[in-house]
Amino acid sequence: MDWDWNFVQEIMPTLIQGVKITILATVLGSILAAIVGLAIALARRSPHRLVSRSVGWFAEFIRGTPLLVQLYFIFYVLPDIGILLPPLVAGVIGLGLHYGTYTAEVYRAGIDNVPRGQWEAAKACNLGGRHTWTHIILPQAIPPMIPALANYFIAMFKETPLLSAITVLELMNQAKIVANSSYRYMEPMTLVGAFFLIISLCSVVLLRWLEHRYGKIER
Amino acid sequence: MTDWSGYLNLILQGAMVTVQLTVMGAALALVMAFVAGLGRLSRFVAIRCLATAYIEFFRGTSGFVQLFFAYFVLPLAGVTLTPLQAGVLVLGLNVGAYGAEVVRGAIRSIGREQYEACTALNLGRWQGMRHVILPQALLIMLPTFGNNAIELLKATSVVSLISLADLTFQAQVVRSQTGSTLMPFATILLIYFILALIIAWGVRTLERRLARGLDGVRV
Amino acid sequence: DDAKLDELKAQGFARVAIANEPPYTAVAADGKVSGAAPDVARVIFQRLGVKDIVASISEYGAMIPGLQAGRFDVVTAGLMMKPERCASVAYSEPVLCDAEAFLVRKGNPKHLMTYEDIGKDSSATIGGPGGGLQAKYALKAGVPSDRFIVVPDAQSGLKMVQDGRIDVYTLPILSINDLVKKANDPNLEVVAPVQGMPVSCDGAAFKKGDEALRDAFDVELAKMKKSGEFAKIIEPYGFSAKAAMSTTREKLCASAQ
Amino acid sequence: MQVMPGEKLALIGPSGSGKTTILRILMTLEKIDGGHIQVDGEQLYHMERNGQLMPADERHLAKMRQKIGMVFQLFNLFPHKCVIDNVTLAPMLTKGVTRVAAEKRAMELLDMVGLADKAKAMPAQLSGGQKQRVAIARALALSPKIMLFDEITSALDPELVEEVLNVMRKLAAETDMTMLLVTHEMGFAHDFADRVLFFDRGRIFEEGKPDEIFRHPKQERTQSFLKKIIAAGHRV
Amino acid sequence: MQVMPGEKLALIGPSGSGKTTILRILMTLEKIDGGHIQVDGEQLYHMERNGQLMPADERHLAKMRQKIGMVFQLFNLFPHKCVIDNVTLAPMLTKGVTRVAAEKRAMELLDMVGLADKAKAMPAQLSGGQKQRVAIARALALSPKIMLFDEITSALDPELVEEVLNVMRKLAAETDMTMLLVTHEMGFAHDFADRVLFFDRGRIFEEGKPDEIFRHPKQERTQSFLKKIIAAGHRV
Ligand SMILES: Nc1ncnc2c1ncn2[C@@H]1O[C@H](COP(=O)(O)OP(=O)(O)OP(=O)(O)O)[C@@H](O)[C@H]1O
Ligand SMILES: Nc1ncnc2c1ncn2[C@@H]1O[C@H](COP(=O)(O)OP(=O)(O)OP(=O)(O)O)[C@@H](O)[C@H]1O
Ligand SMILES: [Mg+2]
Ligand SMILES: [Mg+2]
Repeated sequence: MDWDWNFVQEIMPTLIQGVKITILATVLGSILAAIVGLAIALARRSPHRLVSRSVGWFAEFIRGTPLLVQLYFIFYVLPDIGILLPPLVAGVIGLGLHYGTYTAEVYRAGIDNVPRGQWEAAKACNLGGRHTWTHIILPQAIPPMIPALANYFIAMFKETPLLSAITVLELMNQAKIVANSSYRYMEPMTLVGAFFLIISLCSVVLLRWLEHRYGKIER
Repeated sequence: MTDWSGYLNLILQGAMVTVQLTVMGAALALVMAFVAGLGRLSRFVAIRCLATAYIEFFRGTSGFVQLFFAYFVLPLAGVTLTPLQAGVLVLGLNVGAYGAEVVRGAIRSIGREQYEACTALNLGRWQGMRHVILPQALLIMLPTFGNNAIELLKATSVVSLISLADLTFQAQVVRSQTGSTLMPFATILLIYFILALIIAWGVRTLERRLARGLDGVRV
Repeated sequence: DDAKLDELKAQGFARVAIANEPPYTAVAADGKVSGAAPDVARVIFQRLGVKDIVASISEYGAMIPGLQAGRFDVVTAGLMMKPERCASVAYSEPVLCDAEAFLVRKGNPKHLMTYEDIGKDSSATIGGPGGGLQAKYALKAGVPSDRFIVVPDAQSGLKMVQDGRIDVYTLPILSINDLVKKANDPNLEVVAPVQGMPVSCDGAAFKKGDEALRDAFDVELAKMKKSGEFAKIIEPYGFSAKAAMSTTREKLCASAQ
Repeated sequence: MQVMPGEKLALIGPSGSGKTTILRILMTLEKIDGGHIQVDGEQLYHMERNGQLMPADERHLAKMRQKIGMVFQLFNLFPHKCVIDNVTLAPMLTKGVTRVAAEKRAMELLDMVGLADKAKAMPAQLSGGQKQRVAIARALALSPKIMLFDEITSALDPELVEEVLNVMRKLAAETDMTMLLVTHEMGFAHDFADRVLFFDRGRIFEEGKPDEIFRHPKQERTQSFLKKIIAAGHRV
Repeated sequence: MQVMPGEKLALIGPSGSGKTTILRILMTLEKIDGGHIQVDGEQLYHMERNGQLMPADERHLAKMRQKIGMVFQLFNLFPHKCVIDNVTLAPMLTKGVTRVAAEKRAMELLDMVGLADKAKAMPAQLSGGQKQRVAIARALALSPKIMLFDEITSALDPELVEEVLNVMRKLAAETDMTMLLVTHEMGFAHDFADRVLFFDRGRIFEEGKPDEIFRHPKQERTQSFLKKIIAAGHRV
């Protein structure tokens, strides 16, 4: 089967539609993962053993099982208990939750890297728990972990094709639909691969810049 | 009404396929990790470039897309792989690319003095690598290899989309046979988690065994 | 003189693609392949000297590319004949015939009886297999592609109707009936047959170039149809042998043009 | 042991003798196993409820911490905030002082420690002595009744020690805060303190007026400690 | 500079004067910019081909390295191998000695350094002095003609220095290897060496018999160096 540039031209607009959804899902998923990760990291530090333990196991479980199955679960099983999510929302929640368990580890390391003296100074300044977190610890912990977080966001981007399994019309799904009706796999799949490679390589450049910009904090 | 034991049997068959994929994929990944990881440290520019290209390509594109490519596009170029071969190949090469960076990092973390001791004892480059550097680097690689193996296990679920009868695929079959969505998905999530725990436990045990005698030298 | 058939004989089995969509194709709890289409194919291949069939389950959209890529030797999955498909693969004579049905929620709240109804109601969504007849009909009837949801498998389609994600799920009548029977859900309703849709028939689909094998298959199929053995296999599944025997590949491949 | 309001105390003693520990306990950075501590007439780690003493809750501790400020050996400035923000942060958050009022007070304090011109600098741009003076201003901004200083000069290069000690002298002269100071600078301790406590093995081993302790220590262990210190080049 | 076969040389001199560097060059751990070095009658960094000198290839270097052994300041034992495996590894790999023969020889050497009972211990279980003695045995196992020792006692606790020096004395007495020793132990250098080289700023500044150098140094810089060393408590 030969490569057909006319066909490429014909399907390009459809694939671009898909790219948009892919990027949207990645961005929303990243935001959610950043929040979920922080929540998990904080919960794991909770003085209540029950909270920290159960959140710990929950995160282990999410991290030890495939995202694809989690997506099926969110999309097809949750409606049984009355939670009916549109495909994109279900996909973003799946991505955010799954990668949240990874970013939680990044947060944990970032928080542990804030020197003990900062906690003590905050206490000596009589700051409460909330103020200590929001004004002292997190502003110091987060910038150094931006590169590590960005790493996971690139990884997440590469897993968005899984959302096609729950009918999200992202790049992979668009390509599959094109392939289904034209019986041509070569062009759509190659283009999908190329899109991913290009965007990933660009994001590597971005990552280098982030590392340069936020890599370390001056004390 | 439903024959649960029969369906459970189907799921267990799927688990066998998943385990088979994980083991074979991990074997390939291990080989590739060392080949490419050592390749990146080679004296020869051509080998370094080749290794870098392999690593960047497989880390830069989505595993899911690679799988579809291997399964539907490669045959058009005359390379026909069975679903199992395609799955093992893609998963192995993909995880191997990540492993290569682990191998490289671990080797580079071994101190200069060990290399100098090798030179002083007149060991050749490869002899020193084989008997002195790699055995020490292996211990450093092991925990990350364990995480990579769990990532591999999770990634096997994607092969269900090229109709390889793994755990996730069998869950889909059971689902269409019984009309129940919750049971098959909950069951396989649990199985995946147990498999992940087994891998984590195995790696920890291996690590402890290898670290014996090294106490006090390395953390 | 048929190299492909010799190859299959030597190999001892033929690789068939199925969809796991009863009653067309099914996988039992013990992993055994059944369903009307594979059952017919199994008997014919045995007559041709190929001992068994080995099935792999596939999405509808992936079947023809898979056939072309040499992943299967034949598709026996209720892959309905239509002109474009006839151009891409070599069909046998008709095997299973069926009309289209809609699966909707109880009372059909949006009164969707035809594709045109769906086209007119801008809130209505329809789900169906990817790259199938249904998508083509929907498009022709004015349903924009963003309201035609590609659903990977029948069970997901059923679930999506139950959950209200889509208003209609469409498959051939017998498939829908089987699905509804298993689901045993009083909140579902079937519209069958869908008005304005012709009865369509599937055949075993071979790769272009394997026409000799296809012709050998056709000879055995014709013998079975004549002896009544054909009816004995497919009628328990609910299919009508008469419908398959009253039409031909030539007619079906030409009809829609 | 008891400390009078406005008293200046110097805590000296060998390494590991518990000087840091006692300051950290007063600042509630460390937990205590037993005993009672009263600050400004109130229990520090306990509170009275229905006539009974109970372990204090976080609210009670926060209230008590208002009375106490602490300056650390390693400054512990907030590296992501500029100098003036380091000083204004706590008053604004814990006392609800407006930004304007907090900054006015902060400028007075920075002026006092001689760093008014560094208000907008980041901590990383300051020398150790300057950092420590900012840390002093930051602790003062909360107007505590009691100030704790833990070896505030021992992480500094020798040429920077004096600028910090000068600030301390000024502070001692101008305010009537209670001050507890752990130091190895015996000369400074002598001039600064109303009373000197010599610690050893976790307890107060000898105490008295600076002259008594430094010139005529009664205990042999105190003598030998001072001798060692002098041998190491510290002036007394 | 020239070294006779069997000669024992001590290299002394201030920090940064190039003592380590010259040993590392001999061991081919460092590259040289110019000059020629001959070992045992052969060029070290060059090889003759068609009557011309060319930079040596890896094979030539490997051949030359057979003649030289080195013991490092920080031992550089292989932490993942037990003591005897550390000693047998190189002979088995580079000389094709059988395991049995290599272990027999290794046990002799371990016996010589007084560690026959530690053959199966891991390096992490040994004291610094024991580690250094294993390192000496490991270097000897290849039977080099020249041994290089770079401050082999300076990373050791004072009480462990003597056990290593004893091994060195034995070695000097029992073998006729050429030995180059960098050390700050002047007393030992005096007893051990046939000749002493004083290094300063990358060159040999003075050389002579130990008595000459230690008792009657000619150069002022050598005198002041020795004076400093004595002040720091080293015996001469
Ligand atoms: N009274 C005490 N009760 C319990 N533990 C004590 C006591 N005094 C000292 N310690 C323990 O001794 C250790 C050293 O004490 P600390 O850091 O207070 O010594 P220091 O006098 O500040 O020494 P340095 O001059 O080295 O700073 C601490 O870990 C502390 O827990
Ligand atoms: N002759 C030389 N040519 C070039 N570089 C030299 C020379 N001598 C010394 N150096 C440089 O000086 C630095 C210190 O040298 P070296 O480590 O050999 O000193 P050392 O005498 O071993 O000191 P120490 O007693 O502290 O171990 C090295 O980086 C080396 O490159
Ligand atoms: Mg202290
Ligand atoms: Mg040196």
